[in-house]
Amino acid sequence: MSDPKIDVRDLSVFYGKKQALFDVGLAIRERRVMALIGPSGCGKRTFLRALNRMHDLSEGARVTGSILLDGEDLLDERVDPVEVRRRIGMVFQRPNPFPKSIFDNVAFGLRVANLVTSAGLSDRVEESLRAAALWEEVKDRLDESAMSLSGGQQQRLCIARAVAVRPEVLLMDEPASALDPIATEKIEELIVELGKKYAIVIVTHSMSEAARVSDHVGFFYSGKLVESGGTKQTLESPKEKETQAYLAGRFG
Amino acid sequence: MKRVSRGDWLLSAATGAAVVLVLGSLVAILGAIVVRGAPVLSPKFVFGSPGADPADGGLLPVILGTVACTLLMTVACVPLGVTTAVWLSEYAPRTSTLAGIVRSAIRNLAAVPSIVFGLFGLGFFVLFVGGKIDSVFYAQATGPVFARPAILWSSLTLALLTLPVVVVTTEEALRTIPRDVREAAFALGATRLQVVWRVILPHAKSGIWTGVILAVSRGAGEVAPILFTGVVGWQSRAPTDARDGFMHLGNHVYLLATQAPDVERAQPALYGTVVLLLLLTFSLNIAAVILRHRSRAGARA
Amino acid sequence: MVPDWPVVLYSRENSSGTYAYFKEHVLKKADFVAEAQSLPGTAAVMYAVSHDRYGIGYGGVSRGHGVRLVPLVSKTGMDVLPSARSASSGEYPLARPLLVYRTTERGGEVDAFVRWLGERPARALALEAGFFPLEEGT
Amino acid sequence: MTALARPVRGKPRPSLLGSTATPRWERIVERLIAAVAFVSVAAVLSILAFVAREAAPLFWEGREHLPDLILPRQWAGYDAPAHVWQPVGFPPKHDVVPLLIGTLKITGLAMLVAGPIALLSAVYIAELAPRRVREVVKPAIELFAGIPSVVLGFFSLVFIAHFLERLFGLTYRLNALVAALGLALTIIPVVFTVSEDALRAVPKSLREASAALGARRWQTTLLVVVPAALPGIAAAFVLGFGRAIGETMIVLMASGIAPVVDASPVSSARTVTATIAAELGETARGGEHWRVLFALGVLLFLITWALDRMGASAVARLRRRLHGPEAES
Repeated sequence: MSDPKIDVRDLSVFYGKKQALFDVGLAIRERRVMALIGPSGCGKRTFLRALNRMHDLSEGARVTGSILLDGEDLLDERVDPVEVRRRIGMVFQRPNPFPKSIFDNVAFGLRVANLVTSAGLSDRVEESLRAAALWEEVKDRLDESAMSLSGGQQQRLCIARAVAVRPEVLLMDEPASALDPIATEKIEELIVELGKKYAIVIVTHSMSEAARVSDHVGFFYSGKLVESGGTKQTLESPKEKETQAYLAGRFG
Repeated sequence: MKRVSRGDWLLSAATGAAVVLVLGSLVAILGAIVVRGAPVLSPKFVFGSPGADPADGGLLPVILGTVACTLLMTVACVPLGVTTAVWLSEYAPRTSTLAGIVRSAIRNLAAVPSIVFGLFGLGFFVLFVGGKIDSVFYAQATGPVFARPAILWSSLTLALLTLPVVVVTTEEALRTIPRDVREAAFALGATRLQVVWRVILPHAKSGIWTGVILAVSRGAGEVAPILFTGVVGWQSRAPTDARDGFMHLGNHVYLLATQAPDVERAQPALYGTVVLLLLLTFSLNIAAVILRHRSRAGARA
Repeated sequence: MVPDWPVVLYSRENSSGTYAYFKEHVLKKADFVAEAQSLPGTAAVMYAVSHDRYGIGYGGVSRGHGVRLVPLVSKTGMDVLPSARSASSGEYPLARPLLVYRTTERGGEVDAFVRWLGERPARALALEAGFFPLEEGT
Repeated sequence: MTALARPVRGKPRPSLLGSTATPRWERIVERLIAAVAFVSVAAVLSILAFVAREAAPLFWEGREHLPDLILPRQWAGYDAPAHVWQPVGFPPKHDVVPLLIGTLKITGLAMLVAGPIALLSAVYIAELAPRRVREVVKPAIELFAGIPSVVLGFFSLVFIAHFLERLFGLTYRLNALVAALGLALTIIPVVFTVSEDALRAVPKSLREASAALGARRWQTTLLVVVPAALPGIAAAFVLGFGRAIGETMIVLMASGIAPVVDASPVSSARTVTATIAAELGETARGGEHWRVLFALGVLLFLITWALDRMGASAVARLRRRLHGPEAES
């Protein structure tokens, strides 16, 4: 197997004096979907947010260990977190489009990074909207406010926005949890599709979703990574007893 | 029929009466003034040039002076205030000592009496800053050039007075922006400045406008800070230079009410001027209230 | 029959020249009582006195449009009204000249202005504004 | 394995360490933003410094006059030692006590009028009013704050003075009470807004608990909600008091500005602010009178600063009281 895209070693996260994540090690591979599961408060979201240095934005948060992106530690204090976030995109739990037009939402990341000329901009916007399976629905109303879209469309717009800068890794924080079943299905199809191109890390509270979209899973419990492995094998025959108990629905 | 306890009735009656009293006096004040002042507002009275007697009206230079002073003040205070609010809300750690110092300075600034701003404007801007400019650049001049009361100094004094209004309103507007929006922008690889410029400020636009309008309204109505820093009682024209003295509606009300050559004859002009001043500040306030209401409703939606 | 009632004094603000003059020449350098109301202008004094049955005040005659002037008793025992003649002759006891100070050297525009002040058009303007102009040649 | 492992569109990605997404000028702009934020700090400090600068020589130039600023003295022409403010006189008399008395008298009266009215209104709006009424009345009361004080001064001078004269037949048409009523109009919105906020900050659970125990509405309001909000209400009064002390134009126009030393609410009064506004314009720079006026400015600054601190700490106390010691300040 090739080197992992992201190699996390001994990752611990503290909020003030409280430790939220304990010495987590996990490898995330190119063109694979990794699902993070576990009961609420288990640290899976904390882990996800460490990957693109979102903790830099919260006061009192401290991260130790290392996260190697293609062999380089992105936690190194000399690394500009902005650069990290341009390479590692993120989609949030609740759709959070900017109160701007559909076009401007998708173009945002390109504009702030000054990535393409204005001539190339509309091509990239179209490409990204197609990649998010939204193009056909919005191609005639790109100038309308993103707020006019339905919840599911907004979330696909956020995905289009995230892939527009052609990130190397895509992080998704329960991207379908705020949506209705039909929109959820569309998002899940999209994740599978995108998983062919990107390394994707997705936090989910739904075992069935993890089973449908992911290649690997990591099970978190009380701030620790309890076990990880291939999705099918881990979900069907977990090794650890916490995982077994969780999957049996005894807590969560 | 529902039985209302006597205590409940008494409480409602007492508190309701207080509200009626307050609103009643608001209506009474505005009514008494507008009824007498509104008929005076002819185009000649408002936009004419003044004659020998202020009682004849001709408020154009007074209005121009007020507008010029207020505009200068706004130009000085809004960038300062918005930047301060942005620093407090987007840059400074919420619990940092430095932010605490700035916050308490803003509070103090808001509490300083307006007449003390007048003393400060005279002591600092006119005498100190103006004096320094004169001694460096106008050493040959026979009289003071910058070291005398002028519209520039009045505007800067007012800018500091209204600074807290802009800071507080803007910060409040920034605080209503959901965390999601900031995180989305950061996650897309925007730098902090890009987040502020492209997301936060556009998002807070109506809140910032509310602050600007409130500041303008406050600044336009203050008299005490300009008494010694630039306002003049009577001149025939509007200021054309930042170093000129200027006439001001608020000061004009004060003068007409207390120093008109012929009090009885000046009454109509006085009411007319008061209505103009109220029109200026009050309409701005109503606009701010509506805008604020809308932006709050927008933040909830 | 007027009941016993305190007389209300209306004075000018202590930043005015009229105040200082009155204090020096009428009160002979004594203080006003603390209760004297300080008003910012002669007009305000007139307004206040006209609305107060028991009020008394003083002010510059130039601002005295539409009021009846009260004669004062001069040194010679005559009732004297303020006028151009009684003021410049010194007969009216409370006349005071309006002085023009200059901060610049002699010559130039300022000289011309000061000369102009003594001429006929300026005197006409002064009269119009309610002041008593200088006698010709003074 | 190298940092260039994955070529993107033919272009190699530069190393994370080597690339700076945030340009250097942005760091400079950040510094500037922080610097601008401190303008307010500089402003507060220089207000104190530059007002004090004009006042300070008082303490080494005319030291023998210092006791006269606050102590009664036997002046020629007076029957007994007295507090006299006659800064243009022979000799000038700069006793500030009459001004402090005037200030306290007028602000005290104004608080006496404005405080209860504002508090009752706040109780009505926060506790009793239907939502639709609140949404109209609250901004309407706040609009009061938008009336320039010179307009309220004019209103007091003409209407309130006339009204009181008709009602009571007062000796002094312009007096402390007239100014205080005008002043009350400016502090009502302050006291109202802050008290209303404090009342509304009281958690709903307290009201429900009280109701569940069988308390009537008035009992809940007066015995539970108002006491819980008390520190906030105290802050409202302190802030209103600070505002009243600093107000200038109303007292300048409506108080009769006479430096009287007595306790009557209907005699004229001269406040610190009105004194500065009325006298500074024609005062020679650097003279003793000038310095005393600036010293009064310093005094005003310090008083309002102290009141504001008191108000702020009362609000913080309210927050701790309602939300426990963990509450963010």
